[in-house]
This record gives sequence, structure tokens and C-alpha cells, in this order.
Amino acid sequence: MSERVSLMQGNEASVEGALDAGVRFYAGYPITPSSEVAEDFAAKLPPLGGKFIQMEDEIASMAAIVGASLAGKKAVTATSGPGFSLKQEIIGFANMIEAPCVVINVQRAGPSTGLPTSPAQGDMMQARWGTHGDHPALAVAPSSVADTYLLTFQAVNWAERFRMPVMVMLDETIGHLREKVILPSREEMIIVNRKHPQGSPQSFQPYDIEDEDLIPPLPPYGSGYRFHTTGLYHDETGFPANRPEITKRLLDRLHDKIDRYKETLYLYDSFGLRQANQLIISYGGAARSAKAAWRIAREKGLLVGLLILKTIWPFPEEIVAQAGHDKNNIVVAEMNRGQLIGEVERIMDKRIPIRGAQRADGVLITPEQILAQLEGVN
Amino acid sequence: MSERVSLMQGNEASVEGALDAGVRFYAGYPITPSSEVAEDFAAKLPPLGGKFIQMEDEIASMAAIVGASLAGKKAVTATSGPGFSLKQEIIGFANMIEAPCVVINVQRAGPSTGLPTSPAQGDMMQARWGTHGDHPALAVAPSSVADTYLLTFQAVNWAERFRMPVMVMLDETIGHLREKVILPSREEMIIVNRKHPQGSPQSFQPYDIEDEDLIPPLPPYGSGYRFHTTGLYHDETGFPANRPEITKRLLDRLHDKIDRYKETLYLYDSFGLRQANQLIISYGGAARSAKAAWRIAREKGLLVGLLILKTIWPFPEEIVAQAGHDKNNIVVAEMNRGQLIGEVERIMDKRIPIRGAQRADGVLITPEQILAQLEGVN
Amino acid sequence: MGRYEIRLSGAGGQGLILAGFILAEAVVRFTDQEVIQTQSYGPEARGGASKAEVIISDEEIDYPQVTKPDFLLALTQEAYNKYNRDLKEYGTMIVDERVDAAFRGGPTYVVPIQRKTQERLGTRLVVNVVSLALFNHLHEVVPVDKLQEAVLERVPRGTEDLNKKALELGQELAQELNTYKVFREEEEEDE
Amino acid sequence: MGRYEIRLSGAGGQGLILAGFILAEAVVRFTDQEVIQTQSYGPEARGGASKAEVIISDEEIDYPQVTKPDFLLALTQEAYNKYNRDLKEYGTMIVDERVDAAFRGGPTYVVPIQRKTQERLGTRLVVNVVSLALFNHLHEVVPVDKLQEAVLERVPRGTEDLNKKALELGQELAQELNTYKVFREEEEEDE
Amino acid sequence: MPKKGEVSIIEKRCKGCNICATYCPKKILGLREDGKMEVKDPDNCIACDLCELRCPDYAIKVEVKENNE
Amino acid sequence: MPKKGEVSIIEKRCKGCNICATYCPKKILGLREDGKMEVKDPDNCIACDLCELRCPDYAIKVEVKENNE
Amino acid sequence: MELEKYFRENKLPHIWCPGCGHGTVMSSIIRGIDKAGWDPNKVVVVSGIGCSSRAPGYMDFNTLHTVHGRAIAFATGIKLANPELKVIVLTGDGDGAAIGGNHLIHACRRNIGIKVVLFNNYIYGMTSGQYSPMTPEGSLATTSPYGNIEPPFDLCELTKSANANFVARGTVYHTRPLISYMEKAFAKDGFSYVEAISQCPTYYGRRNRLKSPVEMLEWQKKNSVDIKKAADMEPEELQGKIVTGIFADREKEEYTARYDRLISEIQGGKK
Amino acid sequence: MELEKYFRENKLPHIWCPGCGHGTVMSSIIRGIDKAGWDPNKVVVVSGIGCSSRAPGYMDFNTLHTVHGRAIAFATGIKLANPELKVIVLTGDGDGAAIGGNHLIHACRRNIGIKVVLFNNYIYGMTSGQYSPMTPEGSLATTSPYGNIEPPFDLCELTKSANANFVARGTVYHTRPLISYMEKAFAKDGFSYVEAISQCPTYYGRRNRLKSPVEMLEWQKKNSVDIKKAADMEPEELQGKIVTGIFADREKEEYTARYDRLISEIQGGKK
Ligand SMILES: Cc1ncc(C[n+]2csc(CCOP(=O)(O)OP(=O)(O)O)c2C)c(N)n1
Ligand SMILES: Cc1ncc(C[n+]2csc(CCOP(=O)(O)OP(=O)(O)O)c2C)c(N)n1
Ligand code: SF4
Ligand code: SF4
Ligand code: SF4
Ligand code: SF4
Ligand code: SF4
Ligand code: SF4
Ligand SMILES: [Mg+2]
Ligand SMILES: [Mg+2]
Repeated sequence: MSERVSLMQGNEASVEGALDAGVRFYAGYPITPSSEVAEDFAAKLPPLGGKFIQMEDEIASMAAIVGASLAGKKAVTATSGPGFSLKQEIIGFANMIEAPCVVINVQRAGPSTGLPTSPAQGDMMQARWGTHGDHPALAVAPSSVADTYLLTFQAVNWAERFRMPVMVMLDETIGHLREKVILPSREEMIIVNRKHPQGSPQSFQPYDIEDEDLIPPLPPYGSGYRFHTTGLYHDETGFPANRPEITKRLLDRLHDKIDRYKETLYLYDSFGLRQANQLIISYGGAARSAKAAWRIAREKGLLVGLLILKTIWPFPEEIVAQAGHDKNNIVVAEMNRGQLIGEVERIMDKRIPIRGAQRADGVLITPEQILAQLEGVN
Repeated sequence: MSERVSLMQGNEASVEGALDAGVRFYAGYPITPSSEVAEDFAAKLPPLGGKFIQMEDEIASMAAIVGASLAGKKAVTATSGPGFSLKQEIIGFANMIEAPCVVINVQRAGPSTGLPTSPAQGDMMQARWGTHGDHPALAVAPSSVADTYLLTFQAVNWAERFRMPVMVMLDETIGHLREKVILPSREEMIIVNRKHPQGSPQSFQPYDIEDEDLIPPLPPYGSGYRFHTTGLYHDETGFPANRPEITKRLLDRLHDKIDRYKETLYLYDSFGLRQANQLIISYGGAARSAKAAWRIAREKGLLVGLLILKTIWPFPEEIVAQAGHDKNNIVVAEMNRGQLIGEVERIMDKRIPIRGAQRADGVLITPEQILAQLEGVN
Repeated sequence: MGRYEIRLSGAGGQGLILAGFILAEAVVRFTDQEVIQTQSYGPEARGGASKAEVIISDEEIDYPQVTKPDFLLALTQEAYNKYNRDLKEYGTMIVDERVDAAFRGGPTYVVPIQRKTQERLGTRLVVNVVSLALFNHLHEVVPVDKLQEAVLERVPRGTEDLNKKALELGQELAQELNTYKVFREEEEEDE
Repeated sequence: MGRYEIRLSGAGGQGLILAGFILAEAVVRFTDQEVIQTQSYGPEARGGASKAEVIISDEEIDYPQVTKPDFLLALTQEAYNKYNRDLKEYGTMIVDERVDAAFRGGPTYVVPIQRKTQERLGTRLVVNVVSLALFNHLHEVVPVDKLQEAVLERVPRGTEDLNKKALELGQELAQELNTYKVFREEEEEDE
Repeated sequence: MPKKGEVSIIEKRCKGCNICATYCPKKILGLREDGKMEVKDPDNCIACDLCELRCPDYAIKVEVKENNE
Repeated sequence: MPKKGEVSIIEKRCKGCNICATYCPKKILGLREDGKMEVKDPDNCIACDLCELRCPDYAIKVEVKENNE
Repeated sequence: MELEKYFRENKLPHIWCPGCGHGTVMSSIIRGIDKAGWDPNKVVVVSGIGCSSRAPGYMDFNTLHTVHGRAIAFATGIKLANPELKVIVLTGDGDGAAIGGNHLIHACRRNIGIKVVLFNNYIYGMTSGQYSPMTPEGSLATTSPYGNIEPPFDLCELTKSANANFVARGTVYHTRPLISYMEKAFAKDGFSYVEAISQCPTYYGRRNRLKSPVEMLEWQKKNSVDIKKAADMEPEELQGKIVTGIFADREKEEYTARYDRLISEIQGGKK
Repeated sequence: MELEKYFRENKLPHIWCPGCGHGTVMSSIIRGIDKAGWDPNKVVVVSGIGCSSRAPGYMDFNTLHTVHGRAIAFATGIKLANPELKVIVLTGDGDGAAIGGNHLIHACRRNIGIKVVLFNNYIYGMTSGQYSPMTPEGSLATTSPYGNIEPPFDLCELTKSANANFVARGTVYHTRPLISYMEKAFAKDGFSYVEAISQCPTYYGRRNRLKSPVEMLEWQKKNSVDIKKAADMEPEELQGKIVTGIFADREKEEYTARYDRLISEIQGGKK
């Protein structure tokens, strides 16, 4: 049971995390800066008896992992902006039918083709609202290579546990970064598997919540539990239903099944929150600069706290509110024109000034930019 | 110059509005509840010498209208949820290259296949954040058949003026509704056309802002102004560029070109705001129920105001703030689990209670549900 | 009149959607009233029971859905079963003679619409227009000649005569409405 | 040491990305220091000038980008032109002899890396490893035998001997570094 | 001697499309007034199965009769 | 008598792929030390155009010489 | 044969219109599956969106009603994840040939062991009658009110060129041959494509003067030409005809089997 | 011929690697356009994303670099909106055959007057060397580290089955015939498909022991078989060969012309 020390790239760490969590199926379509994820899976899955397939496009890739998931495999795809947009329809389908799966999005600068090899965090709101209709979302954002391993591992666990697509919102900064990582031993990592039905195949109803945790069990195809699944609104039996009571019940449950557990879903790091009157909030690649800024500010004697969000959706409202309510200045540092700052604004009282340290020109935000939004720097 | 009185369906009105605004190209892929839009264009365009084409899917449809737009035609596509998701990648492309075009989304209940013939307003946030990368958005939501005509007409004008995709966020309620409408005569409708370059083809730079209104002129293919266009970040010449100054300048301009004019973009209806201490905010199909609720509340003697938003993106912050700042209760009525209410929360001071009257089960929200959120009803 | 809600129901394919549309259009063209028309869509509109609804009002119609119809037409049992529930108390009903309908307090007419149409016109294709004429006579939404104008504009070319006859038949059945009117004891509803 | 920023640059295909990777890996395996490695991607990595960067530090490395390299290797003029600008004041430079470099205040070594590699090893394929050995000698990041271990693990099978020779050559050139060192007058930079 | 068949209609499934009757080689099927299919002449069925194979609604079933010759 | 050609190299475009030289039927082209293509034997060019047609970088041009016979 | 064994009987009658050919195609598939003798627990039936794509709901296997056009891609994931499953895709001329065309040809190319049955009714039924990439030239549809001017695909030729292992076309009218194609298709290891000409009386028929389901079957009967006979006919003669029969019947190695072979090679150290 | 006339000279040298075949394909296209004698103002060149799709940037026409895989759909909009424009699509084996496969076959089907040139280098160049649907079996790529097990498309056969008016394949090595295919393709009214076998020394070559651009051209030379000769060869003999030549050359009515005819009929009251 020893730690694992190595030089690892962010993209590679996501593969390691997924494999350690039990992923044995990958379908994808190459796109910079996520292609290393595919390449790594292509090399590592077959020796494990797993399957890698390069599909004809991102839509097909998303479909294939949902199919593989229903066939009983833990499944992942990876992409970046343009491909993430293409996957949205089926991300919604996975939400609706409750298919466990993980989508890794290594963000690059958009919109459109943008700057394919440059970092950005421009798809954060898309991760929440990208597919049509009211849907829940579960997304994490790693800010280091070690984080990437751990959060991808966690994403696979959550996908299995909550039966939904989970998004790992990497960005080019972290995806392409190689750094020294120290990972826990494999034995220490706790793997979660989807629930298997308790009853008999005859009495099985695929969307019946057997033990009241709001998450129905999911037997793999071929196991004798035959059932129907559809992206239409459906009742407990899995068949289409359009009575408002039923549609409401389903949609409510899809949201409630994570709302109920959200406090356990909030992952974050915080530094010096107590002795602070200003707060920096950041995530992903930008959090590296935020950390540097925080360090410098502290060295200058400023009372600054730092909150690095790892769970992005559901947005950790309570954590942010708690960290921010007693501050005189909140700086939200992100590599876009202001996305999660909107959530912070929504939550916080208007009397606290909320400032954005933002950058969306394809360059990693600098500590200086963040410092400039703090009060008392000069 | 006489008014036009008729029984018209919402979907049909969008076609009339588009045709009157000069649209001569439609590419689409059928989907309930938007198919009548396609069918109407299919019947009405060829006699006008215009072109209707049913493409192989929604992605191709979106691509085709962008192509037709560059070839000089005013172009429209229509779809609903699943197709709207599929179009997102190219909506971003249209944003980036600044291609005028209009996307009509007749919303139905989602997520996924959901309830294809039932009303919902579940794609409102998707209209803002659906494509990857930081992009601006321009979207309207009609709440009557006449509105649909006028706002689609306006959407075409805006697309041409601002050179970007404009979204008409219909919903099944309005799209499928037939009602008596009184439209202004064609002569009264003012058509806006894209700017044509002033200089010579030799000196032409496609992304150069000739007259400082932030919107570059757009000559049609074949006119002798040959230029290059790409979804990569580009400079004034249209060729790829990745220097941060240039990428920033482009992205800033893409946003500024509507930010600068946003006050002129805010379309809304308001009723009894002055003599009110409570406010109902609504839009689209839900606004019909909101209007009914408002009427009933007034009849009961409650001091309630009503704000019906027609322009959704950019979100009319100033209008909402102005209407809401002096109220004791704000009710946001929408057919989803709460989408635009987030924007209202973001803007308003925390001391004003903001309540959602929400419904997402495929049934039109009722006036009673909205009334129930007002204070002093019982 | 104030808000008046009409629901025309029957099997998919009986043309009631067209009937609703024609009625609404007649209101627009020949009255000063506001009108709204909605209908079934999708698989529902094809088979089984399907409906068209019209709201007529002197005032602006905000909430556009029929919730408590003042009037229900039901040409089939299935349509009746599916759509009669929320009829307004004392609302009016016209049902085909084959429909087993419960008395709901208001005027209830059981009329051999389908049989008479078949007998007299040799086809059931125009039950929609027969029903429309029947309803219009009962409620005098528009004058008969105007209804005819509205109908003839929207029916397929070549069927004008048939439809004129259908309108006449509808009128005729309307004259006999009281003959057909049936009052039944209100039954316990078990839902 | 504190944060130390290294930039290895040359033409795409010269293997400097691999060199950066090997260096970083050696740091992980054979020291207690923190390390980060980044590089060019996309078309940039294929032709023209390309770079690999390594940051070594005793402390946690938060901001992961090289902004003011302490050290620059430039094997081609194009790489030099593109990447020399932000070299730290008094930063160290090793450039190939064919590169026309301006003195920037720190130690500047002009070394016939490419020529010597070609002459002595009959191929330029291993300029990356030669350069790596050179740099490592200068900065003593890891002991020579450890560097060799790191290199041999990552180079293609069958090229072990060649790469050992490249390491030796690098060492050798390193011995002569002072011979190659050139101080020039600082020139007006016109940018 | 041809096979003998016993044909039956599952009324609640029959949608009255008339396909079975049209192609019954023995012409022993016909639509009733109420739009449901009816076996008019049960004894002449030759169990060719064509009605069953074509029926889009699985509303007509043919069983081969025991041939007690 | 075969045509005569005048070959020239646009140095800044040449990337030294060696395609032109390999397939020149007269073998009159060759790479220089610095990786650019060079016309080693200009007089023997027969203006077959193969080098120009194949050059991926438009770096080699052939003109047919006036044939002043 | 006892169809009911494979039906979810409580879901019947199905939603299809009176005389809709889809019901006959579905029973033909069931007959084919019965012949194949598969364990229902190991059968997965995947569909997209459309009237045809509603079929799986009535079939008592593992059934998956996905999104429009992508059924084959879902099926690819299922089959590759667990090659012992028997995977059937049910699709329509819109679902499979319009939005889903790319997944179809790529599955053919890979020769993955999926059996695709395309219900070709020449129209988008579910969305009420728009033309499809299979609609004959000149036909009326809600989106071709002046007659369709787009040439239709011959998907049997296309799938054959794309490397499908087995390709056949039959009609609802010619039910016995149709069933036999299902049987053959299901018996193959690699990718199979069966196109079943179906009828949509509600939209295609009504608009195109084929007034009843029976008239539509008559049209199938009159216009069908066996592929062997077609081989001797001129393209002009074949215009508007339905060529039926087996277009391809090959024995290439199936994709997931090839994949498993690769894994064994790798695990055995041979790669 | 003076290529420079059609180039944006200030954009040269291009971004392609030394010895990349794409440069040769581009000049072959330019020569074809020159032969067609088109007014550059009326020419629109559309591409997707990939190394090959960067070509339009160097060509002095109306040029549009779109998104991955959809160039043909953009081009369809352009051509239909203004049929007098000459519309060329440049695409790659990833852009055109993987993500873009559906748009390709539908454009063939419609026979819309777009000329598609597919730069087939058997690899995804731009994204650094993943296999494509054209990559030969057994080839190494970053995503097929154990050798590709997917059979490649024969896109010439596929486009032909899909109704393309003109279909040809040539190689960079056989430059003159390649140019002649461009000329013929551009001279047709309907849909034309030309596949140009190109070389990617950086990714395909390096990984597959074709160490230099010249070795890759040698490979093209050795493996090409003329279509007439191929007709007499067995499938096994043709395994791994590049069949070159003209696969289809038809004279069906072009789609936008057909459309304009329809409009005249409608406006003339005939519909
Ligand atoms: C992404 C998406 N686009 C469009 C639709 C709408 N839609 C549903 S079914 C269908 C066509 C069905 O036609 P076909 O596949 O031929 O099936 P049929 O109903 O004729 O059996 C369409 C366009 C959809 N559900 N999703
Ligand atoms: C939607 C989307 N998916 C993936 C990519 C990434 N991508 C860019 S080019 C390319 C493949 C290019 O291959 P090919 O078309 O063969 O062109 P080549 O570079 O080989 O000339 C891919 C997968 C993208 N830009 N957009
Ligand atoms: S074929 Fe079937 S559904 Fe049609 S009439 Fe005969 S039994 Fe009834
Ligand atoms: S089995 Fe044959 S003969 Fe008997 S009823 Fe059916 S079709 Fe007629
Ligand atoms: S072919 Fe062109 S680029 Fe290659 S060596 Fe010759 S001139 Fe230079
Ligand atoms: S034109 Fe022919 S002979 Fe002359 S240099 Fe070129 S290839 Fe050689
Ligand atoms: S609409 Fe057409 S395809 Fe759909 S069920 Fe009815 S007849 Fe069949
Ligand atoms: S990567 Fe390959 S395809 Fe791209 S430019 Fe280089 S050689 Fe050409
Ligand atoms: Mg169909
Ligand atoms: Mg390629």
C-alpha cells in the first residue's frame, strides 16, 4: 500500500483515474487538447481486456458509451469544446434514462474553433445548461494533475452511484500540464459500483426506487432483467407516460437524487478563510494563478482567503455563501468573460462587492491580474 | 396600408414575419412542434423565388443557412429541443464569423425526447450558454401569435444588423396556438439589411470596422469582394491570428457590438408597474397565464405589476431592476424548474423575496399557480 | 359573450381539427370577437381520440387553454371518455347516438350524426361539417351563410357540393335537437 | 533551489519535447523537488520553432507557466528569435553556434552542438540528448548516471548506445563550456 | 387435399385495414359493419397463413386443423 | 530534339523534401547542405515539368526556353 | 408461430395507424428472431425515433428507444462492450437514412455484428409526413408540396459498397421472402442490413393517391422486381421500381470478434 | 502555368510539413480551376477542419474555413442560395469520411453541383496522427498502437453508389492524371468527387516505416492500379492497392438547376 510518485500529464491522469475506478470502455473522437486521453486509453484498455473505439464523430462516441454502460461497462468519453457541443443532445438522453457515464471536456479557447491549443474555461455554463430541457448536472474541475486523477476517479464513482453523466471539466492548462504527482495506492481508492436489482427479473421495474435512495438499480443487458428504456418521459416501468403527475415525479426525482446528497458532493479546497476579509474564488487552471496570487497577497500582509472549487455543478452555494458572507471583497478568477461569477452574484448579498478577474484571450490568467482586483494591493 | 387581420398559428406567424423581413432561404429538419414552420416555408418560398431545403439533419441545416447567408440571402432554420442541441456547435461558428441568421426554437418539454407535443420553456438558458466558449447571445420570446410575427421580423433585422445568429424562443403553447391577429401593413414594417462595404474590393478587410459601429460590412459571395473566413480567432483580414491582443479585441468586439446597443434591444410589455408593490415577471407562453393571473389579482384589489419580457438575451437587467427594486415580492413565472429566475436573483437585492411560479410537467402553467405566489391572495 | 370554451372531439381522422379551424376563422372574419384555436398533435391526432378546441370571447384571451369547456362535441365513445371529465357544470353536450354519455346537468343532445350523415350523404367524410353546422345553429356564432363561406374556402376542391349538403344536414339535425335531447339521471362518477 | 525556469527550444522534430520530459522525469525520480513540464502543441510543435519548458522548485509550484526563464536553450535561429525575448535578466543561455544571439547580461554559451553531434555521432537525431547532458552538467539537476537512467528508459529501443554516446558528448561539450562562452555587448533591442 | 385451417380474430387488436381479407386466396374473410374483421366462411380456410403473416396488428391467427383422415 | 527548360528555385518556400530531385528524369537537382534545393546542372533540363507539378511548396518553377533553332 | 411469446402483450394494440406496414415488419422480425433461436435475455433491440422506432416497446427483449438517428452508434457501444449479446437495430428511412446515414455506413464498414432493419415507408411518419431521403421523386409530402425533386438513395447499393456483410430488401406485401431475409440476416455474424418496404397510409398514402393500405400493398406488388430479373433490365426500366432480394452475402470477419482476437494477441504478448 | 495568380502569396510558405502531399493536391486543384477558366470572384472554396482544410486560406477566391466535417453542408447552402457560384469543397479523410460522411453521401444523392476534393493521407494529420476511416488495416496510429483493425472505406465506390455524377481517384505521385481528374470534375455540372491520395510523412509515414516523403511517393507508385486493370483482378489481389482512375462519369440533372426549373414551373403556374 504505497503512494505512487510519478511525472504525469493531466490528460494521462484522467485516464489513470478512470481505469482505477473500473472503466473498461472508451469511445471518442480525437480533438485537441483532449486527444491524449483517447490515445492513452487506446494503449491501456486492450491489455486489460477493455475496449477502445474511435467512433465516426462525437455524437456517435457519446451514444456508444451510453450503450456500453447499459451493457454493463463503466464508460468514458473525452472531447473538447466543439465536440462537447455536439455531445449535448445525448448528454441529455443519458440524464433522462439515467445511464452512468463520464464525459471529460478538456477546454480550449472558444467560441467555435477558437484557439485549439490555448487554455480557457469557457464551457463552464455549458456544462450546466448545454442540453435542452430542464436537466440536472454534475461536474468537477481539477486544478492539478493529482486532482485530475482523483476527480476523474470520483466522477466515475458518482456516475455509477447517481446514474447520470458526470463531467470532468479539465482545461488545456491542466490537461497538457505534466507535473510531479503523488497518488494514493490503488488499495486506498474506494470503488463504487451501480446498484443491482434485489428482486427477481419478473417483478423488476427499471425505474422503481427500491430502497428509497431515489436511485433505481441498473442490471446489465444479458443478465436476465429485460426492460425498456426511452428518452420520452416514462413511469416506473420504463414505458412512455405523459400524465403530469408522472412526468413531474420523474423530473423531480432526477433533480432530487443529487440535491438530496449535494452537501456530500461539494469538493473544494480552502486556504486562510478564517483570518481573511477578502476572498478569492477560483477553479481549474485559473486556480493555479489564484493560489500564487493568494500567496503573494498573504506575503504582502493582506488578509485574503482562497476558495478553490472542485465541484462546480451542483454549484456549492452553501460553501460559497459561508466563505464569502463576512468578506469585504470577493474576487472570482476564471478564464472566461465571467461565468461562475454569475452564480456567486446570485448567491451573495449585493452589499459585498464581487469582482471578476477574467481572461479569455487564450493565455493563462496571471497572478498579477488577480492581485489587481484585491483591495489594498498598492 | 391597411392592417392585416386573420386567424394565424404561431409557427405560421414566424414564417410570415421572416418572409416579410426578406428571408428567402430556409434549411431545416422536421421536428415536432416546429415542423409547421418548415412546411410553411416549403410552400411559400419557391413561389417567391426563394429556396427551401430539407437537410439530412439539424447540423447540416444550420450549416446550410450560414452558407446561404454568406451567399447573400437572409436565412432561417427552425427546430426544437433535440435539434437545438445539435445546432449548438454551428451557432457558435455563426457567432464567431458573424454570419447573420435566425434560429427558431419551438420549445417542447425536455430533457431528451421528453414530451414532444407538450409546452415548456426549458431551453432558455441553453439559448444563452448552449455552445462552447464565451459567446454573446441574442434571443427573443414571443407570447402571442402577433408577437411571433413581430419578433421574428425583428430577429431577422437584428441578425442582419448585428451579424449574428438570433434565436426566436417560441414554445409549443404559442407555436401551435391559432389566434386572431392584427398585423401592421407590410408597408409599415421597416426592413434592415446588412451593411455593404464602402471601399474597393482591393482594400477590403472583412473584419475591419469601417464606421466604428463595431459591426463590419458583409458583401455576398460573388460580388467581387473576395475574403477569407474562419472559426479560428482571426484579425481584421479574416485570417487566423493568435496574439492575445488580437484575440481579446475580437472577443471583446463580439460582445460589445450588442452590449453597446443593448438598451435599444430590450423589448418588453409592462402593466401597472407604478401602482404596484408586487411584481410578476414572465415571458413566452407562460406570460399568457401571467397576464390572466395579473388581471385576477388586480380584480381582487392587489397592487400587482406585470412585466412580460420579449427580449431575453441580452437579459434586460436594467428593466428588471427598475421594475423590481421597489417591490415587496417578485414572482417569476416560467415553464421550467427555474431558469430566468436565476438572472432575476442575480440582479436584485437579497432583501426582496423572489419566488418562482414554475411548471415543467408538460402542462401550460395556470394562472392559479402564479396567483398562489403572490402575497395577500387569501 | 364572455369567454366561451368549445371542445370538438372524435376519432383521429374525422376532421374535427379542420372543423375547429373553420369555426375560428369564421369568428375572425365575420365577427368582432377574439378567438383562439388549439388541437391535438402527434400520435394522438392520428388515432384514438383527438380534439380541437376553440375559445371565443369579447375580450382579450390571455390564458389560451380550454380547461372547463362550455360545450363538448363527442363523436366517439373513446373521445367522450377521454374528454368529458372537465366539462363545465351545466355545460352543453352533443354526442353521437352511439356514445354512452352521462348527464352532467346541462343540455345534453344525443344525435345520430354519423348514421344520418352516412344515410343521407353516402359517406362519413363530412361528419365534421355536419357537426359544425349543428353547433353553430345552437350557438349562433356566425350567420349560416357566413359559415358556408368559411367552410367552402377550406375544404378540398371538388367537395364543395358535398359540404354544402353537409351544412344543410347539420341545420336540419339542429332543428330536431330537442327531439334528440336526453336528460339522464346524474350518476355517481367513479374515477 | 527556488523556482527555476528552463526553456528548451529548437525546430519541431529536434526532440526537445522529449528532452524536457526526460529532464522532468529525472527530477521526479531522483530528487525531492517539485517539477512541472509543458510544451508546444499543434502545428507549432510540428514545424518552425517549438519549445519544451520545465520548472523545478523546492516548493509547491502553483502558477505553472514559464514567464521569465532562468535558462534558455536555442538550437535554431527561429527558435531563438521567437523565444529569447522574455529571458530573465542575467539568465543563462546556450545557443547553437549557428544562432546569432544577443548578449542579455547572463552567461551565454555559443556551442557547436549540431555540428559536433553530426561529426561525432553521424546523425543529428540526438541533439536533444546532447543538449540535455550539457544543460544538466551546467546545473547539476541530477547526477550523470541518473540522467542516463532516465534517458535510456524513454528513448526508442535500439538507440541506447547512440544515446549513451550523446550523453557523453554532452558532458564533453560541457567541460569546454567556458571555451564557448561568449560575452557580447548588450545591444539596443529594437522590437 | 389441401391443409385445413382454423382462423380466429382477436377483435380488440383488429383495426379493420382489410389487408387479410383482400389477399385471402379463399375469400373467406370480410369486414363487419363496425369495422372489425370477421371470418365469413370458416370451413374453407386452407391454412395458407397469408392473413396472419400480413396482419399488421397480430389480430388474426391461423391454426392448422388436425386432419383426421 | 527535346524541349529545353529553365528551372529556378524559390528558396524561401523550399522545405527540402527532396521530391523534385528524386523524380527529375535528368537528375539535375540536389539538396544543398542547408536543406534547400539547388539546380546542379541547369543545362540539361528538358522542361518535363515533373518537379514543378509535384513540388508541395511551389518552390520550383520551370520555364520552357525559347528554342532558337 | 406463437408471436405472443416475444411480445409485451399488455402493450398491444400498438400505436400504429390502421393498415400501417410497420406492424407486419415487426412480426417478420419476430419470426426471424424465433428462427434464430436466441435467448431473449441476450437480445438487445435498439431504435431511434420515429413510428418505426416505437417497435422495440412491444418486443419482450432488452429494448432501448434512443434519440433520432443514433441507434446504430448506441448499438455499437452495446455490441462492443459485450459481444455475446445479439444486437438488432430498428430504424426508419428518416432515422436511418437521413440523420443516421453516417452511423449506418460506418457500422457497415466496421462489419460490426449488428443487424439493422430499416422500415422504409418513404416518409417521416412520426412528424406527420415530410419527405425523406428515400421518398421517390415527384412524391408529395408536407415539405414537398410541389413534388419531391431530390433523387432517393438506394440504400442496399450503398450499404453494400460500404462493406456490409449481408444486404437484402423485401416488402410487406411479399411477407414470406421478407421473413426469410430476416432469418438470413440474423444468422450472419457480421453486419446485416435488411430494408423492409413498409406503408404509411396516413401520410404517404393519403397524399399520393394511394387511398388505402390495400392500395399501397398493391403498389408494392406491382412495382417489385426481383434482383435477378433486375440485373437484366435497363436503368430506365428500373426507375421507380423496388428491387427486392439479396444484394450482398459475404463472410468477412466480424468486428468484435476481430477485436477479441486482438486482445488475446496483446494479452498473449504477441503485440 | 502561373499558380501565383490564384494564390494569396503573402500567406506562403504554407503551414504544411516538409514533403506533405497536401501542397501538391492544392496546386493540382489550382491547375484544374485555371483550366475551368472560372472568374475567381464567382468561386467559393469551402473546407472543414484539418491540415487539408487549411488549403483555402492560401487560395485567392471566396474562401470559408468552417467547422469539422460540415463543409459540404455549408457548401450546399451557398450553392443553393446562388447557383451561379462555383463551389468547391476541400476536405480530409477525417473531415470528409469520418464526421462528415453523411453530408458527403447526401450531397451525392442530391447531385448538387459541388466539387469535393478529399485529401486522403490515411490519417488525422491536424490532431497528430490518429487513425481515420481510410487508414489501411494493420497501420499504426496514435489511437491504433496495436495496428488498425477497422476495414477502410472505399469512398469512390461509396460516392458512386450514392449517385455522384463524377467520381475519380488519383495520387500525388501521379500528378498529371490527378490534375486531369480535377479538370474533368470541375467541368461537370452535377456533384463531383475527387479523392487525392496525399502523404503525411509526419504522422502516417513516421509511424509506418515510410521514413521520408519520397518513400511515401514510392509507396503510392508501387501500389496504384489503374481502374481498368483492376477490373480484371481478384479482390485479394487488390487488397491494399490504390485503385486510380475515373469511377463514374454521368450526366444527371444538377440539383440547383432542377430546383430553378421547379421555381419556374411554380411561378409559371404549372404547379
Ligand atoms: C434530433 C431530432 N431531430 C428530429 C426529430 C423529429 N423526428 C422524430 S421521428 C422523425 C422522422 C421519422 O421518420 P422515419 O425514421 O422514417 O420513421 P417513421 O415515423 O416513418 O417510421 C423526425 C424527423 C427528433 N426527434 N430528433
Ligand atoms: C467537432 C470537432 N471534432 C474534432 C475536431 C478535431 N479535429 C480537427 S482536424 C481533425 C481530423 C483531421 O483529419 P483529416 O480530415 O484527415 O485532415 P488532415 O489533417 O489529415 O489533412 C480532427 C479530428 C474538431 N476540430 N472539431
Ligand atoms: S389484417 Fe388484421 S387488422 Fe387488418 S383487418 Fe385483417 S385482422 Fe384486422
Ligand atoms: S389462412 Fe389463408 S385461407 Fe385461411 S383465412 Fe388466412 S388467408 Fe384465408
Ligand atoms: S519539391 Fe519543392 S520543397 Fe521539395 S525539395 Fe524540391 S523545391 Fe524544395
Ligand atoms: S523540368 Fe524535368 S528535367 Fe527539368 S528539373 Fe524539372 S524534373 Fe528535372
Ligand atoms: S403515421 Fe404512418 S408510419 Fe406512422 S403509424 Fe401511422 S401509418 Fe404508420
Ligand atoms: S501533419 Fe501530416 S498532413 Fe499535416 S501538414 Fe504535416 S505532413 Fe501534412
Ligand atoms: Mg419513415
Ligand atoms: Mg487526413
